Amino acid sequence: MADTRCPMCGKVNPDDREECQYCGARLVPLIIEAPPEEEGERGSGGAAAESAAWERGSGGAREKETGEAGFEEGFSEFEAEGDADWLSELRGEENLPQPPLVRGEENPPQPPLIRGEQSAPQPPLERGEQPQEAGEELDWTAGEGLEEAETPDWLHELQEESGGASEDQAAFEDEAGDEALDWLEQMRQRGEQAQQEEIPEETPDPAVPDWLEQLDEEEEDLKGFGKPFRSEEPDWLSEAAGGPEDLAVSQEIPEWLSEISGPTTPEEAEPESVADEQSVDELASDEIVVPDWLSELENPPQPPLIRGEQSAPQPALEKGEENPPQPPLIRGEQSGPQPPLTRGEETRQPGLERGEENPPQPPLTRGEQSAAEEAEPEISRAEIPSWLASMRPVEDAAPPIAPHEASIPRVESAGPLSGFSGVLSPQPEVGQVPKPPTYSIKLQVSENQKSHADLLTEMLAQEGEAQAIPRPAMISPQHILRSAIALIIMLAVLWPLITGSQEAPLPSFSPGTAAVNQLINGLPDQAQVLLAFDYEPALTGEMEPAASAVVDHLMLRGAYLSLVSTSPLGPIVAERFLSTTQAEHGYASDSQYVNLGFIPGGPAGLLAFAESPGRVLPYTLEGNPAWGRGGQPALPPLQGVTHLSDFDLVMVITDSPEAARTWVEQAQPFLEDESAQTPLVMVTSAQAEPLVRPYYQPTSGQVQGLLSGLRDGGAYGRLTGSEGLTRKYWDAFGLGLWVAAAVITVGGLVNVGLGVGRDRGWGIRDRG
Amino acid sequence: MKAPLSVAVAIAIGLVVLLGYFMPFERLTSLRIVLLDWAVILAAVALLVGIGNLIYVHWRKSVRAQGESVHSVALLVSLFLTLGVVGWFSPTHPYSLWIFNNIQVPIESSLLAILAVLLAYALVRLLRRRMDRFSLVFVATVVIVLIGTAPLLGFDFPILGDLRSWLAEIPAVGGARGILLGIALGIIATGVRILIGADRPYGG
Amino acid sequence: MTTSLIAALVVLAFFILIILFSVFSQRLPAWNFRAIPAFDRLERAVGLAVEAGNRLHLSLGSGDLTGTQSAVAFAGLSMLRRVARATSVSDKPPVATAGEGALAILSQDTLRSASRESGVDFDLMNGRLTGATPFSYAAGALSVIHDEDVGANLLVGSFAAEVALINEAGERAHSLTLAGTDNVPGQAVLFATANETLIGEETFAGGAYLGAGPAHLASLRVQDIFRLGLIFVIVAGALLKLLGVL
Amino acid sequence: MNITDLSMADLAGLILGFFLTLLVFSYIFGDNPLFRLTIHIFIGVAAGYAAMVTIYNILLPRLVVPLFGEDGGERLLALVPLLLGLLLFSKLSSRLAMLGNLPMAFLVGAGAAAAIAGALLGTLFPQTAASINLWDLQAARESGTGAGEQFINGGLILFGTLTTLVYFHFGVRSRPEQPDQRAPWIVEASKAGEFFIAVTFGVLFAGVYAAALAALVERLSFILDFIRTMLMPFISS
Repeated sequence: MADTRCPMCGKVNPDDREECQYCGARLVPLIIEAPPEEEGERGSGGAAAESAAWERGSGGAREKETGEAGFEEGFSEFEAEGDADWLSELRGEENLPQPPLVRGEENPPQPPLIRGEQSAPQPPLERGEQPQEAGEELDWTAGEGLEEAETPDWLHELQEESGGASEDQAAFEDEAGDEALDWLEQMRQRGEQAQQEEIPEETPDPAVPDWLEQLDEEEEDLKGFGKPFRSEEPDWLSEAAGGPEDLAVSQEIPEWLSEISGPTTPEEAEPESVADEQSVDELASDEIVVPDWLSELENPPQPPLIRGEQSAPQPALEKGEENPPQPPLIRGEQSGPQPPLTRGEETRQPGLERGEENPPQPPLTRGEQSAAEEAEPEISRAEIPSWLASMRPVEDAAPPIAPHEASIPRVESAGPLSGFSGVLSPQPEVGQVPKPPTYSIKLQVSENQKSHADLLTEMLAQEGEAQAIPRPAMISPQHILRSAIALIIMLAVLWPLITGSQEAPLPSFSPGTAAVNQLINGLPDQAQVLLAFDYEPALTGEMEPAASAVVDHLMLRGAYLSLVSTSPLGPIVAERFLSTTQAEHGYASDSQYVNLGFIPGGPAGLLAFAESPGRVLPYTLEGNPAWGRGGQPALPPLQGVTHLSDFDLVMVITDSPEAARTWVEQAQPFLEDESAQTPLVMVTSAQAEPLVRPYYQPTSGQVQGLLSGLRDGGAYGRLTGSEGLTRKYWDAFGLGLWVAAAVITVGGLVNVGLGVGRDRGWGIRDRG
Repeated sequence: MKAPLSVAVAIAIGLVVLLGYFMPFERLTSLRIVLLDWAVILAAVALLVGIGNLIYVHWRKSVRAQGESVHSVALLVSLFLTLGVVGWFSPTHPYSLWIFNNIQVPIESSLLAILAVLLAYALVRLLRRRMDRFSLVFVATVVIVLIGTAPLLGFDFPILGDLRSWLAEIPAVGGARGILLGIALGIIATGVRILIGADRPYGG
Repeated sequence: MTTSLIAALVVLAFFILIILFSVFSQRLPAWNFRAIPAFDRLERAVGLAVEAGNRLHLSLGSGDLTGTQSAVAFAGLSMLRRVARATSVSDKPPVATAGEGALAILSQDTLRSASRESGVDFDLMNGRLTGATPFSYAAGALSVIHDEDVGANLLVGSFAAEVALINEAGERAHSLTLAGTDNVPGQAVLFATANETLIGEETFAGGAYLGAGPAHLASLRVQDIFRLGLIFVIVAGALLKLLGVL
Repeated sequence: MNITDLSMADLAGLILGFFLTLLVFSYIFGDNPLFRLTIHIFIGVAAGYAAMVTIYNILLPRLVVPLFGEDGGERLLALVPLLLGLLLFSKLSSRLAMLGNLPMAFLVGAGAAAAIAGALLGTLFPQTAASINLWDLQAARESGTGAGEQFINGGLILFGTLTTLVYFHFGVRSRPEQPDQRAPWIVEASKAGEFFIAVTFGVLFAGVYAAALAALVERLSFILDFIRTMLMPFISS
């Protein structure tokens, strides 16, 4: 880094300066190397994985597979004890006050460095990111984490980024190496242990939205993920505002981070727009930024607090590069309280040790001098202890004890050791501890803890209750679009209905229609016809007009009808059909038609019915023995019928290709008899046609006649002169279809126009 | 392996039924028919149990004093009314049919009817959500088939009709067949997994 | 006769191969499978649901358990099992809906054993029959999505057009929808309305892609083998037919 | 249709149907409590009806009648499903649920077998045979379709079927140090397959849409008729 930009006045200073030569603001926060160091740990661990993941992301197809594999074993890992553990730990921790704090402070820095810089121009990116983090959260998804990278534009962004990242990282790890001090060693080890615990803790995003919403234009883009965040974020902020600096921190980080990262990584070409946006942000939150930034300079632990949490390496190392070489030791010392932050529950012991050795440290250099002085008055105000303590409620009392033990060595007054100083006392220390100093941590801590506890309970409570559908949805563009489409289509349908127009010519009959007509004409008088009603009540709108002409024709020919179905409501649909569309025929139940109910058991059931109809459906729907029993003759429609092939015609009226296929496959074989072959004809909904038609192909010939949808219903009506319902609906139907097609075409084109290069939530993807 | 008994039962029944399909022994076939008969009865009972669960769920919702409790109450009332009427008279009795014709059919076909709007809306958004050749071919086909299905008032376009039926009878049949064959393979594999006890959805 | 004989042989081959592949899965050279975007989404959705504390909704359709549609429901159940285990630490267990009695019971059993493994209590409310007919089931699932803070919907089962209602609800509730079905018109509707669609056979691969164990991977391999065999048979047969031999 | 010649029940039915239809349509413009109320009523009615049809259609004839029938053998046979069915009801309680595992296992086993058989005999074989028969030019000639036409169309369908099948192929070549990738021929074929799948979906979707639109037409004309019926007296007077 050649030079440093002043975070106050934004002017550029030579990087060896500690204060801005223009405004005198301190350029070099008294940073403790620990966090970056500890970052370094992760840089070699988690972060490395991440950058690797980015390269994968940019690798297109490649990482898909690797990710696949990673996922495969990852998933099994996930089942393994250890991982189940951390998850349950993660859960367990949520009972303590930490998580909200940890999460909250963690995240603001984390997004900006990846997103604040790149993704500012196009929202898709951060949306893309979120799942990824959630993904990392469960480590079986870690492999797949960055699949998001598929959107091309964000891809090459990432390539740049990961390029920059890796080299920064390298640079940084050297530095980290220099200051490998013994206590750091310990920390490093802990760091390594802590890895697994950290990953889950970093990912939670309650705070993502407050920067996210800055960037986001339309919140509906957030899709499902947006919801939880939006709902959690505000109250987390407000709650956390217990200490005003909490709020400040979480807001001001994105600013100074991007501040520094902007210039410090010149190799990556920053779009102008981004720069502007950032500067705007600055201006916007200036009055916040300045004080916080200062206070951050004044009290050492805070920056670590921020940086300590960062999950990705860049900011840390950019910071690292900025820092003038200062004796790491003292900084390390002061940073003592900091590392626990990232350390989850391990906080305890390290915290204590450091707590003891920390204060007595004699200030060595001017730098720390000032730091020490400033820190004294600072602490009381900036509540560092508060967050520190809130991180580890257990040892609230510890810090007070330690200093007194160290600074006021006891002199033994009696006994053989009289006169000796620094002798361990027989009684518990606690008894002698003088009342803690005025800036009693305890008090603040308990308050802060309380606030966080409340926050947590509130958040948990909130998760319990279902979330209302976001109001904006009511006036969202989608809503308008949907309503517009609805109105257009409905008007198109209503118009012909109102005017009663009958201009549209009914379709001319197709071969299938003609075949059915011939078959019915060829039926003997009082033919016995098996009629299968296999459609949902919903489809009455289509199936009744489609089938009414045919069934009408059958009834005109005086055929006996036996009604069956393979769906539970089929029999009722059948009854309705006869009583509404064919009312004029006034067919009488059991004498002219018999409703045998439905054939349960899917294909197997139908097969059984085909094998022996009387055994499977012995009774009518009303419970009368249909096939005769004990001398009593079978009902007329079924007289002389023992096999399926005894029917003169089998007609299946269905909306489902499944049902149609089942009839063809299971029943059709039983229709062929040495004596004669009973024809099977189908009346299908338009949606089933493509799947049924193959059976009507000359090469198949399993179905002897086929009518599909309103269209063929109309054609048949035209043949038999009973146009009825179809004629009534035909114009509206036709106009509706055309208008719908127009709406789809136009709307689609417009959307493409608007949507080019914009990821609408669920992403552009190529299935190739 | 948990619940060895149920696993054994599942596998045994499955294998017997399967053999009953493929082995030409009269005994096996009739055994298969009996077993499937029982399965059908059990499925019917399961439906009743499921409706018991429906009642339970909505009972709990309705006692919970919340906004949707009203809905759950309405559901329970209509459910018991229907059970009463259809149960007392037969399913095809005019009273039962009145319920069917004036409550169920209107609601159900209206639900299908609003799809005419919602599906058009979905297609309009599809191209923005997923802009790839797959979607383009898809939407193009939809449009062609739609306008090829029916005439626009007075104007009929036979070419469109022919194009539609060509699409429906040639490429669509090819694709559908491929999909169906693939699905068949998937079904067989899934069934086999259950019959070797690898998948045990029955609380095993 | 010959048909049933061939059928028996095919089934036998399926059994043997799947057993072999799942038993010797370790020794066999690793097989990788093509990426299916929907499953990547699903993994993230699961992670996110655990994270954000909203529910996963898995819907099993209204397929008849005694028919062919049972298989796709079974596929859905094995995915439900994986998802339930993955989210067992979440504050909100997944909710499963079905349109068929037996499926509702099976979904309860699956959730029950998943929660037994992770030592959580199972609530009957989490496995529901939302309706006894396809459309009423869809209507019930729709209100589940609207009312229960669902973050992601996984629809694996037998659906027809009615599934569009469920997807519309998911869209309006800003929740992700991943869906697959064995019903081909249903797939067409899903493709247009769901965020991610599993096409045809992909639906049955869910277990394998979610790491439900060697048997699932094995069955994918076997499917691939049989697919190639099928292609060969069709081509050969068609040619023979053309030559008038068959 | 004239309001005067409507029975009270019909009139009530018409009015009910009219309002229920409107309430369902209201969902287009946004989810609302009345719509919810409507679908809950619908769920209740549908469930009630399904339950009753099941009882009348399956349980009575197949379970109850044999149990009280004179045939001893049937009675014995009917006892098994009765027992299993009763066990099934334990699923309604969280504690006793275990008892129900047996009948569920039975159901799953039978279902799996039925699915396998159905897929093999119902789809795999017939569809394969149909694909093979596509080039049955003999039958084509007999049925009047020209052999050439049959050859081309059949070839197209065949091509679509095969490429679609290939599209679903899961395996990918995995070599050390190299990204896994599908074999080139698979990639090419699945591109074609993709096209056929897209067309198939398009046609089917259009079919579904046509069905939905037909329902819309029917509903709207119902509404119109209703309004006309209601207004008729005022118009005539």
